[in-house]
Amino acid sequence: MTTELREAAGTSPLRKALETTTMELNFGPQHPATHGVYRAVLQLDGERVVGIESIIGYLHRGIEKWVEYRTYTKATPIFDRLDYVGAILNCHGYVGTVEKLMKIEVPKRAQYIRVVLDELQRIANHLLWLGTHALDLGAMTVLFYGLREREVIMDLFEAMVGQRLLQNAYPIGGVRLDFPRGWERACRNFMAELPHRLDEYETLLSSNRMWLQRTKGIGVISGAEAVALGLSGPTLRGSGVYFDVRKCIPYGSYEDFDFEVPLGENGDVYDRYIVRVREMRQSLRILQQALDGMPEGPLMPEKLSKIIRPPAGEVYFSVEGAKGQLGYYLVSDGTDKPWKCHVRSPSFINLQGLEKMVVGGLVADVVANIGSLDIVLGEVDR
Amino acid sequence: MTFESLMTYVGWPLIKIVILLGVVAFCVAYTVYIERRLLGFFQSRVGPNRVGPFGLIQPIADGLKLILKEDIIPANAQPFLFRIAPIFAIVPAFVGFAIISFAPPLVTGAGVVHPFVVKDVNLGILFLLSITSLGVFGIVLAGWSSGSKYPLFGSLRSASQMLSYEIPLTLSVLSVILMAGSFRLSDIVDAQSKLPFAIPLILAFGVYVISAVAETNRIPFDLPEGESELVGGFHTEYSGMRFAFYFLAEYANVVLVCCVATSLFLGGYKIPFVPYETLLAAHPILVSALGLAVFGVKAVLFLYFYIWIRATFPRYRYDQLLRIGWMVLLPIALLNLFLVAGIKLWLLR
Amino acid sequence: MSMQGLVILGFVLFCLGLFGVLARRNFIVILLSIELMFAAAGVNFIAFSGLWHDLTGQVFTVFLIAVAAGEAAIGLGLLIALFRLKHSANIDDASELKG
Amino acid sequence: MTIGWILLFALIIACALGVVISRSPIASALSLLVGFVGVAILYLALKAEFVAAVQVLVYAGGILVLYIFGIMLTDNEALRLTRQVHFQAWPVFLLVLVLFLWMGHKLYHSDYAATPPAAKVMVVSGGDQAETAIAALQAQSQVAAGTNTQRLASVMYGNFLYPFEAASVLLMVAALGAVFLAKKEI
Repeated sequence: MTTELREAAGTSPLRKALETTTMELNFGPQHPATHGVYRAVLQLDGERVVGIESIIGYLHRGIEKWVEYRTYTKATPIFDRLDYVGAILNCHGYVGTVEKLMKIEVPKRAQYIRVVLDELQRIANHLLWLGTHALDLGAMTVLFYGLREREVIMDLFEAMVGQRLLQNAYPIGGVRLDFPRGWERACRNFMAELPHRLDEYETLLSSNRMWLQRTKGIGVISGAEAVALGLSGPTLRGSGVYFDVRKCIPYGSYEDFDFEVPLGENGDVYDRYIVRVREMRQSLRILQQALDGMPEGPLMPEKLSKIIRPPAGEVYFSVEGAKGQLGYYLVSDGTDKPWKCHVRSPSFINLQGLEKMVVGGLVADVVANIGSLDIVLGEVDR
Repeated sequence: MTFESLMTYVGWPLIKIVILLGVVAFCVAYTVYIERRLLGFFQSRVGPNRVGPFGLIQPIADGLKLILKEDIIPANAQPFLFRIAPIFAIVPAFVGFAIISFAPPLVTGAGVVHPFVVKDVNLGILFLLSITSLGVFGIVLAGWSSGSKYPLFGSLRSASQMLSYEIPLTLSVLSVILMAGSFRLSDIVDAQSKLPFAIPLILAFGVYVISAVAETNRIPFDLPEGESELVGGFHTEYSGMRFAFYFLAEYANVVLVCCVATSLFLGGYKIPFVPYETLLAAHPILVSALGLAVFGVKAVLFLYFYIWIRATFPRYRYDQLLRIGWMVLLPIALLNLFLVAGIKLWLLR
Repeated sequence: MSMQGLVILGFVLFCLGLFGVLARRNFIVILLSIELMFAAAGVNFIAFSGLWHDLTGQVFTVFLIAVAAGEAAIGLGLLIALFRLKHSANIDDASELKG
Repeated sequence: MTIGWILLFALIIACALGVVISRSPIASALSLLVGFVGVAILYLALKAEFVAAVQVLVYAGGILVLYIFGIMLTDNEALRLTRQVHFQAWPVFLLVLVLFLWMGHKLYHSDYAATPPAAKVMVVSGGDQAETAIAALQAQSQVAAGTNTQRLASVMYGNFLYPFEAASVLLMVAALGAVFLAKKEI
């Protein structure tokens, strides 16, 4: 059929009549690939996605409000429940904010210990993400391999702070305890082991044609779009934008360490995947330097009152969370309870990118995209 | 009608069918066990090991659990179709075993031959293909009658997948038939006494393996039930014994595919490098027993390969899957068929 | 079995198919009824092929199946086109040429 | 063995009835499926194994799945609620009944089944050599020895090569036509 005829047909009522209706598919809230109680209402034309509406709030616990009724110290553990696979980073964000509000100088050794735990947590988060993302795309084994390595990190956490998942690792001002005996050796063993394990995963995935077909060119989001949507973390860096809070707004001695920020090229699912895998290797580099250059000194500042009562004022502080820029905004009225707390949770904001990524793709790509965003619903809903 | 003719036409086939059904059901149940166990080892975990020694009673426990579970029929379902759909899935999967020769025929004293097959049909392979092509009904009906979107999606995908991959599968089997010059499975096995067809027909074997994985809906082609996308695919709404039927049908198909691959490509019960006659001279029972063992080993090796694939690969996307079927496998299978026909016509006259 | 029985069977199938084609409204059921008529022809072909020990009947049955496959493909294409236009598989809705 | 035949006939006719009179199209399709399997068994009993296998493989495994697809794609509530039988059902029924009775009468009184036409000519002309004539005809039609399938193949690719190729062209055209009809952008 000639082009003119086709164009004429495009506007005719006949053409309208021939168009099939779209189908509405509820993706979640109970769905194995949504990583929690997230619900997406998909508009499908056959297998193609023409629209997506995200519906969140199934895990809303009112954490930001809850904090207003707790003292600064008592509020610390609840933030572990935001992103429960990267709990230490949440904790660091919150105590860092209070420290900034009170202008507390955290001792150098405490800062280094925090860096060690933070990076371990980042690796643990990325390992779990890698496993679940691969499982979403059907590669089951990677999940169990990832969990195996994550288990070691959990044991390290347990030995260090007594908890595995929701550690409540840092008090305001520093860290509670030094490394226990033998901890550093165990940690170094793990660090020596992990690069080989990562190579293993990359053999299974990065060089696998099926994996490449499922991830390359899927869910593309350009750097400009990503910035406009406020994405951050590996999701943003996958689109080739150089932004890492650790580099751009350094905190907690990160300026001492020499590491690279891995960047993607196309902004597709594969780039977001490869950025995270490379990030794990960079985290190992940071760990190595932190352990090697561990300064001596106290763990808590000299003079810190038992009751935290920051001066009135407001403060914003952000850390590079496992999912992106994790920011805390605190308003203090001079009492021992925060007047207002707001969390800029990276999962929530990254989720905005989903529509750009999935519309025009296929249903199966929705799964790949949700996986590549690395959302945790505890953090999306707060 | 005398007792003997009654036995010949009704009795013995019935006994054979009952024995075969029992053995196949047992094998299928333990295939699940082997798969879970092997996956456990592949994935640095243990797998089921609590029920009985090494978890060996696990399949029975699972079966009991599934029997005792409530049989839920969704409100939107079409109850009659929903109830009978599993039958359409499981019957073809089990009927296919009827034509497979598991061991060389046992020759007893007076020249009486007892073949190790329910019925050695002269159109064996064609019969098998036509019977297994009916399995798609169970899936389509399940998706349709559940009255829910995910099963519908799964069944539509599954039906197009199975219809697409039946073509390369049949074409690859056709080249075997060309080489052997017969549809009968025992003839095909006999034609491989010198060399298993997997070596000269390597292309056909490859196509067969890939299409067979697709036909049985397993990773990397497990889209119909791709759990991360379609929750459970066509059997999302099923529970209890009816779910178990689908589960059993899937694994029966896997075992069937292993047995067929063994017969068609791996030389069936033929023992490599040992001529049949020498063994027959030694002892007739020995021949059959060894043949059975060899068949079992080959089938289990193929099964192992299957599970290995499952532990290694991610899942294809729907359109990629169909593209592979039509754009890659079909041309290869056709090319292979032409090659084999040419060789058969010009070289092996 | 006698030839009589087979021919009568074929004829019964044909009549049922004819009835279905003329009396049903659903387009798909009409196609299915046509398949019944094909099957009737097939039964006759095979029966006479057996009677006369001539394989031509069987060859024609194979052709018949091929024709039925073609008919199914085209029929379903028409069905989809009809459904797109009328949102119905009811054959009575395709009445635009009535004037 | 007569009981078996009667059962088979009854099954096929019952399924055919089910196709025509059942309310839901999917029940029609399923009943046709069982009917086709019955017809395949009939073919097997008439020693046409290959055709039986093709019947199941192509009809039951292929065409019917397509029909069920069609039913699934075009199902809606309105369709289920409308009367499934046309207003012209009764006249049609009478017409078909008349046709059935008339043809049945004709069939019952004809002697088509006795001998092949060619042999019949010989019988008429040659008298008592009918037996040998039939035997010769049978021998002639069985071109090659061997199984039914092998003989069928030699007939199909010998005498009927061109029709066979024509059938494949027909299938190709049908496939193209179906794609054209069903495509969204015309």
